[in-house]
Amino acid sequence: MKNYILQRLIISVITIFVLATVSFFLLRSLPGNPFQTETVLSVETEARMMAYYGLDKPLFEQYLTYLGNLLHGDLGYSLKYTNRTVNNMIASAFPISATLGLISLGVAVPIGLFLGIISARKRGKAVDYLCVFISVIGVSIPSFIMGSFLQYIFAVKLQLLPIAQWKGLKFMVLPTVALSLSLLATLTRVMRASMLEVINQDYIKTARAKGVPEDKVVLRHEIRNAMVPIVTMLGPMVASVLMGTFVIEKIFAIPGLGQHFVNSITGLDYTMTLGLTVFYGTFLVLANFIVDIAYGIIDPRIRIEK
Amino acid sequence: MNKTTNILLPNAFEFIEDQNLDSDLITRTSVTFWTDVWRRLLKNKVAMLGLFIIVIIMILSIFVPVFSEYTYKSQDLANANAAPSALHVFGTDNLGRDMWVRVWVGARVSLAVGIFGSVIPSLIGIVIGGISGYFGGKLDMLIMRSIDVAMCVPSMIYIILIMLFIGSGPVSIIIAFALTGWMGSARSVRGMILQLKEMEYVLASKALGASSASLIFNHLIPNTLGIVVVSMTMGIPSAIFYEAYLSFIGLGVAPPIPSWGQLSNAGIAVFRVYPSQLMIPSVLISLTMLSFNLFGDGLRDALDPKLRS
Amino acid sequence: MAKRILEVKNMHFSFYTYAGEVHAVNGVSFYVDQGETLAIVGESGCGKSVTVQSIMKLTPTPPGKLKQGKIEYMGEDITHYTQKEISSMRGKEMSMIFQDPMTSLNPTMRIGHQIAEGILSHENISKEAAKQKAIEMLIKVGLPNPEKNFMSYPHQFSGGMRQRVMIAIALVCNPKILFADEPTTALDVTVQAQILELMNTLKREFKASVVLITHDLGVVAKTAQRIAVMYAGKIVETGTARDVFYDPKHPYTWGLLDSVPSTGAQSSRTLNSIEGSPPDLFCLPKGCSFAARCKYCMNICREIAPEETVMDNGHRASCWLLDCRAPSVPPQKRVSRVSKLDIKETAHVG
Amino acid sequence: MLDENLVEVIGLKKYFQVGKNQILKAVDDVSFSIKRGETLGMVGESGCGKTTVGRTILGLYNADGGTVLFNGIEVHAQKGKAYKALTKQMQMIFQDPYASLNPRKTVGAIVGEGLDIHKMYKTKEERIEKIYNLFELVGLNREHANRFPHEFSGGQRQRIGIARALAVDPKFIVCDEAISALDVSIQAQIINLLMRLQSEYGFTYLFIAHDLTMVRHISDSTAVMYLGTLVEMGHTEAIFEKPLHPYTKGLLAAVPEADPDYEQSKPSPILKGEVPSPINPKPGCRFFGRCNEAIEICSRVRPDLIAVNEHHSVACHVVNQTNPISKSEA
Amino acid sequence: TSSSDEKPAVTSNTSTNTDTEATSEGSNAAGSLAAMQEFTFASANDMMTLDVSKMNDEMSALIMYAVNEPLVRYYKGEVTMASAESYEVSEDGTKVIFHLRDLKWSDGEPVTAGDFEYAFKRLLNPETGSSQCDIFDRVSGAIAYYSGENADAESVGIKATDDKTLEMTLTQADPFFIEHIAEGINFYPLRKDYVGKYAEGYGSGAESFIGCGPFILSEWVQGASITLEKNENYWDADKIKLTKVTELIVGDENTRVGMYDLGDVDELYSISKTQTLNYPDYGSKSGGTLQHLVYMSSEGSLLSNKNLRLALSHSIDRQAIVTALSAPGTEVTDRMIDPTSTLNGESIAEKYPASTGIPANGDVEKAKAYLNDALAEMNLSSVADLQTINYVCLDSSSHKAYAEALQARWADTLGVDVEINIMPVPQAIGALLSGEFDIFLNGMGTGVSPDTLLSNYTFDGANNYAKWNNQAYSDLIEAQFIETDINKRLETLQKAEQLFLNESPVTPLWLPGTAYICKDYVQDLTYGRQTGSIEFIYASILEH
Ligand SMILES: Nc1ncnc2c1ncn2[C@@H]1O[C@H](COP(=O)(O)OP(=O)(O)OP(=O)(O)O)[C@@H](O)[C@H]1O
Ligand SMILES: Nc1ncnc2c1ncn2[C@@H]1O[C@H](COP(=O)(O)OP(=O)(O)OP(=O)(O)O)[C@@H](O)[C@H]1O
Ligand SMILES: [Mg+2]
Ligand SMILES: [Mg+2]
Repeated sequence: MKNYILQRLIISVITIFVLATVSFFLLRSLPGNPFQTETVLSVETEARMMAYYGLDKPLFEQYLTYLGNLLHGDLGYSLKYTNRTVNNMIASAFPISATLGLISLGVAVPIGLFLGIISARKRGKAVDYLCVFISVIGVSIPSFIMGSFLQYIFAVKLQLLPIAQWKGLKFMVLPTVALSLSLLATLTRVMRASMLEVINQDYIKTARAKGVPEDKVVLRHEIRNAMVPIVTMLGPMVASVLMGTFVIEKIFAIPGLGQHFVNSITGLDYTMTLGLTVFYGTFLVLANFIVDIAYGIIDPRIRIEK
Repeated sequence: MNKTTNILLPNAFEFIEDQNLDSDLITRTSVTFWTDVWRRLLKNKVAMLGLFIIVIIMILSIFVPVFSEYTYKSQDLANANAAPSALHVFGTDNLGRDMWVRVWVGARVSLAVGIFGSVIPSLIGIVIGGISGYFGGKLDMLIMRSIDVAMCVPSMIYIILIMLFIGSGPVSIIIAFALTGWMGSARSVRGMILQLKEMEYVLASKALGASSASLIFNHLIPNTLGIVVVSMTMGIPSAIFYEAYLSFIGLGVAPPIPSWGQLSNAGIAVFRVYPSQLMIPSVLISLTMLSFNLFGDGLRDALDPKLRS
Repeated sequence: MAKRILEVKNMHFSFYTYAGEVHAVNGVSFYVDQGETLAIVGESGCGKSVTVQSIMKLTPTPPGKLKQGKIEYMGEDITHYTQKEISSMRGKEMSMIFQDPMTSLNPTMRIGHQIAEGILSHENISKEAAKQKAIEMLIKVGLPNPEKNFMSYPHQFSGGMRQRVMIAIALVCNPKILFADEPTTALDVTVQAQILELMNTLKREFKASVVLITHDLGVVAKTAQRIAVMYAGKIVETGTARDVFYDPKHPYTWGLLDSVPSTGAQSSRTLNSIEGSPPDLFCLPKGCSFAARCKYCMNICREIAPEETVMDNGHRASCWLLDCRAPSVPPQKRVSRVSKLDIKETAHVG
Repeated sequence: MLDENLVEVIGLKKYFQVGKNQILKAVDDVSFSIKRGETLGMVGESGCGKTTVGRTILGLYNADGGTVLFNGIEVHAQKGKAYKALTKQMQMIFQDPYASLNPRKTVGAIVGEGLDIHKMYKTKEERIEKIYNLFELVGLNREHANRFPHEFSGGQRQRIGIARALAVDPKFIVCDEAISALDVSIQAQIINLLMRLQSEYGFTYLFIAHDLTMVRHISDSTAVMYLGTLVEMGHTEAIFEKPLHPYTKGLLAAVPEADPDYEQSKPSPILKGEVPSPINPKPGCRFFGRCNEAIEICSRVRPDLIAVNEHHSVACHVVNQTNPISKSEA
Repeated sequence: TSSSDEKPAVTSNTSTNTDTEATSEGSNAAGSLAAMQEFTFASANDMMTLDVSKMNDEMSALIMYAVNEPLVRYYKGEVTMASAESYEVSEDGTKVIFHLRDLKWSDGEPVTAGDFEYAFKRLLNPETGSSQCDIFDRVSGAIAYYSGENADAESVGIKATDDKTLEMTLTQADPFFIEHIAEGINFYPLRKDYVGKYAEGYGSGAESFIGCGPFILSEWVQGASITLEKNENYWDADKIKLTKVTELIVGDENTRVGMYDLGDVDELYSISKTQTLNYPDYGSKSGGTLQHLVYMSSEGSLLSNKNLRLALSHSIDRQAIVTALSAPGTEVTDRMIDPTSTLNGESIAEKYPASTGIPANGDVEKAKAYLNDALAEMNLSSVADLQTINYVCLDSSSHKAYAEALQARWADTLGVDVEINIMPVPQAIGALLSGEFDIFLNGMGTGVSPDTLLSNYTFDGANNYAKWNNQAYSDLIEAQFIETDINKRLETLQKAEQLFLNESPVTPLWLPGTAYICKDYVQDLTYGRQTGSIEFIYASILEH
């Protein structure tokens, strides 16, 4: 196990290195440059700016510089947010996104799994259809509509909750609901499907035959065996939710990381994009690593060969 | 001892000499798998309702644009943002185009995009995930790490590159979906395959000389379909909205062709003033999704031999 | 007379599939007294497993449905018990060894925990004590290295080892009645002997009853007091072990007993068997279900299902041959066993 | 000589890695051969590695040592097409009729798979006809072909597994407890079937079973396994009439007879002692812990399989000591 | 039609509200001031930086306007004295001397002319990497310095002759120079010690910034909010009523409007046309930017045919599009200079008229005639043979709506087939710069000098987006640039403009407007000419 973890860590580092490289060259192969904005700069100014940021050097040289900095954990200066380092921006925005993400996951995962379980166990009954309905609403009404709608009802009309901003517990309610609804929807459906695969297995019968109460049958036998698809999903889901959600952050005026993911790439803020990609990549690789380990814990039959 | 025996033939208690040992005569008629699936589906009222709604939507999307007096692009700027009325059943948009026609033209786009946009990446994912999970070892590690990388590289980059090399249009949209959407299903299929490949029936087929491809595609993947189908149906709305995003940055269907995603996007900006412009596409998307899910569930149940009830 | 633990009266159980109704059990009646072993033998697919599973309400409903019949446990009808009520009885009052050890163990749970879980569900003891008990049980069923195996997962075990785990799970709470669905099929005879001994001990110590489903007539002979022979969802013959072995009345029983290879030297290269295959449970023939394969089939057999004929000593069989009007058939008495002296002589192990 | 033996297993080893530094020696240095058209019965403790032997012979598991020759071809050296060609000749009937059938395939498709893989038909009709014939051959109705495995009882499933193996017209079949889930009359049917096929087509079997009477009935020779090793091997009659190894003796004594009077009167001969673990086995005879004839050397040295006479060999120090012929041969 | 009478409010408001007027129409000047002088407003984007040398976005400019004191500032459309108490211009117009008043940084240090000199030279220093260098193009030696030809900062014509006097030397007289400084967003002083202390990180957070304006930046939660507090050290502190100003960064318009409804914010700037329907008392303004269609006119390209360009230009119904789509305040225009720019109080636009001659509703007949001419010149028998025209469009919903409206109009009136290619900003601008388009809707600041836009289109000019090369035009532009007499200069420019409009490499469309809503208890809130500038420094809150 120790060897395996060590080996995986090395592979993870290589993966991130590959990611950084691939992203760097792909990103730089895009037409346009960060200084081509709606307020069009003169051609001379643009050239001067490119030179100032070293973007006129041979690409490979830039790549080496970038890698060198990356090794020191230095993601460089943003090309758009003048004088701000990418490290600094991530450091200030990430905790917010992560908080929102974790709370939403904390809400969505238990509820989603619960609904999925109920739905599978009451297959074809009214409860099942209700769960289907909830999850369909959850996926087919995207968060930008759901968010605005929630705001309109609960903040503007009923005035129960604050409409936006990130200033305390009360402010977290609506964005959490909006975000978790979409997470919950998929979780519910996948859990339902996965549970349906499990509840007819013979070993469930065995558990019942032992006299294990129904709730424990569900808890100890069914859920665990239905977890593989869920865990697979959760890895990337956790990683991406922690990185923030552009739409939710925009609607609820939350200064998270999500906006940067979108804005930096549409604006070709090279350093910011690469920094975020590498940061996200680290999380994702880690999350998938944990998933792979979790597979083995959930289902000992699964062997991840070396 | 038994009354009924009295009414029997006199030779009731004679042995039947040429006893035919074949009991085939008394067995039921055989039903093929697909007839059986179809019968089960037909009995599932909820699934049929779903199918019915999908069919209605498809019919409307085919015929409304053909028989309407407006086209999806004819503008009447003076009559922009009209409320639903007899003249314009769903009202008009900000350029005075008839929403009723646009909604149904949009349905064509969105249904196609939704279905292809979730099916094609899933198929790719299934194949890759299947291979990865089945062969395991180094190949698996390589594929999984590549997926990690592919998941992290911002999809905008692919999209702009596609735009650059292929230009916008349906092919590009499909490629964009394919490039950006396969990783999730690859991962989940791979996860399930890791579990399934330890099954003895896999060994049994191996013993028959089945090739790896046949094992993956005939034995392992069908056993993952329950979940894959669910995530495919769940992928439809995201595909619909992803199309809207793509068209916003230039890769989607070329303006002025509408799509439900684009209509919702436009609708949300004005929903406080013209709620119908948001409600109509949203309700349609939700309704379609609900139908797809109900139908998908029914289909899944009908296909699952264990749930033959 | 011994106390009647379980009585099943005229049980009908069907699976409703889209292809039609599968009449898995068609009017089965039997009883089990305290401390006795009832063996159910019969064609595979004749509904033995469904019968015992539906007693414990373990058959999936839907698609399954108990259409008719009474199940009396200690004189009380448990047909209408809720899942919850039944659940508290399972494992403690009645427990089950499943036929298939490969799929009947939870692949994601440690062996030991699967055993201890049963104890913890019924007895108010600490986890540690439950573990101890589980380990004891593992030793009892003859698994080596119990401490280590406690922490193993099912996939690490061979078929026989898993079967022993299944047995351990079933026996750990000393149930009053044990349904053993082919418990030793996957085991070699020495272990089989151990297990049967274990079941015997349970019977003796706790006055438990056993319903044993098996294909191995040797095992039946060794352990059963009474035997029920099933065919196509019905019990066609039932009686004491001696009656059924030495004086079988039903042609199907004859066929079964005939099929056992003689244990002596390899005499003939072909074994006797019952030709043909059992009827489709979707649409049972209107007469006797065995008629189509019966060597002694009469015209009436094809038309009317035979009623049960009760003979002395509680020996019952359903066959028109027992009707007074039927032509007599030479008695199919099982020839008593050939001498086994040489084996007896060498059997000085243990 | 080589021609006579269809299957030759030489020093076969199969180890499983369980946990760190723990090696489970499921099959440890096993050698035997099966003659063309004959049946080798294999019996032994459950968990002793019978299934593993069978699977390793077919190349379903990689061997950790030793070779398997099929018809002179080294099985484990074959890859791709060559291996596929081998699979048409060697088949297996799986022990577990539940797990070995894909729950999502109709049993018709399961049986037909071999036909498809080896392209054994010209028309669709021919394929269907072949499948139906197979169903009838194993005593199932042709209408069953459209059903799914879970709709069958254990015995019915086992017959499907048999039909699947027979579908490709193999020369050699490993019957891994092929009949244990069946009722006696069908067991008889199947045994008759197997034996008929053997006499008609010259099939060769490795017949793994717990049912000693059936083994005795069907096998030409018999091998007794214990914890990954062969402890006794020889002509079936020799083994059954004159068992030498204490474990074989115990086995034979434990066979229950279909005779209640006899069975319920005879004392149950139960092998005492603990079954040792195949994980990191101790040196010495593997039966040591349970053997009541054991002598000092048994705990230290693992006995070799030594021929007692030309039809019979045994791995037991006690027997070998009392048998000077074998000693001198060794 | 029935629905047209539903929205009279839109049209009336668009025409009545004009720029730089106080919003609170119903506000009674009689109302007394509230105890709490706190003002909150929301905007869509955060500011990018507080480094005055590098700042180039309007959100930063908006805050900088309040937390720092430029030499002169615009207020209510007038140039007012700020840091400078007065200024004088030399006889020949090439020297501008600013006399600073006594003012202090918020920490009490005096502001000196050296702080300005340092700020301006830092901006020009190539080491700084500012994109704003060209604002000093008229200052002697600036171009040579920032482009690296001359590394000597002393050669730049910016000099603090003493603590209170800042002298700037121009290459030639420029009557718009003071306005240029007032409108510019980078003419602020800079504290050398702060820049030294925070180096590269200067201005990236509230703590690393110091100003001398009416307010102090007390908190900047990046991406969320900016809080300002009154600067008691401000030289004109008495006039500042507000004690606290908060800007909330709220990306979504529905949210902003909701916050306004709930009273979370007092003012919303730049709301969409649709949202204004719910707020009949909205205000609007226009100016500062001109949106125009750029036709790719280089030799060999499809639109190098002048008649085709004219056909397209004439067919457009600008008024209908503006009415249907544009934000209130948008005004159609037919020329390239800002109608509001003045010289000595006189409107330049009125004094030097020029026009495309196209009515606001378009002229379809003429368009068709031009099209026929074009087809004849191109040897095409019908319009169907014309290649599809490639319209490159920015990825914003308003640009997309315009594109679709234009596309439909051209198809309906001329039968011309236009394909819209939407692209993200950098790629679209890349296409614009490289000429990979036929039509591009561009919006550019009109600047204070009337030649700002026109001077781009000179022969081989790097920013000649249309790649339209006309020697006569280039000569005219060159001539007006070096002309020292302002009237002659403007006459020459007028000639150039008319030539330009006749040739139509570009079609001027409209000056986009901006709508705003403000609670009526906010008093004296004004809006600058440039988009995005809210002049709240003298605002106050009435009792409410
Ligand atoms: N879930 C189900 N759906 C439909 N039919 C079923 C189902 N389960 C069992 N059956 C059918 O019911 C009949 C009785 O099955 P059961 O498992 O009781 O047989 P059995 O007597 O235990 O056979 P064996 O000895 O082979 O295990 C079989 O014919 C089987 O096909
Ligand atoms: N995949 C595996 N991983 C680890 N150990 C295994 C694996 N397969 C089998 N074993 C172990 O190998 C040994 C031999 O197993 P095998 O299945 O060959 O026994 P068997 O003789 O067929 O027993 P049975 O008669 O019970 O089927 C057992 O101890 C088992 O636990
Ligand atoms: Mg059974
Ligand atoms: Mg085995």
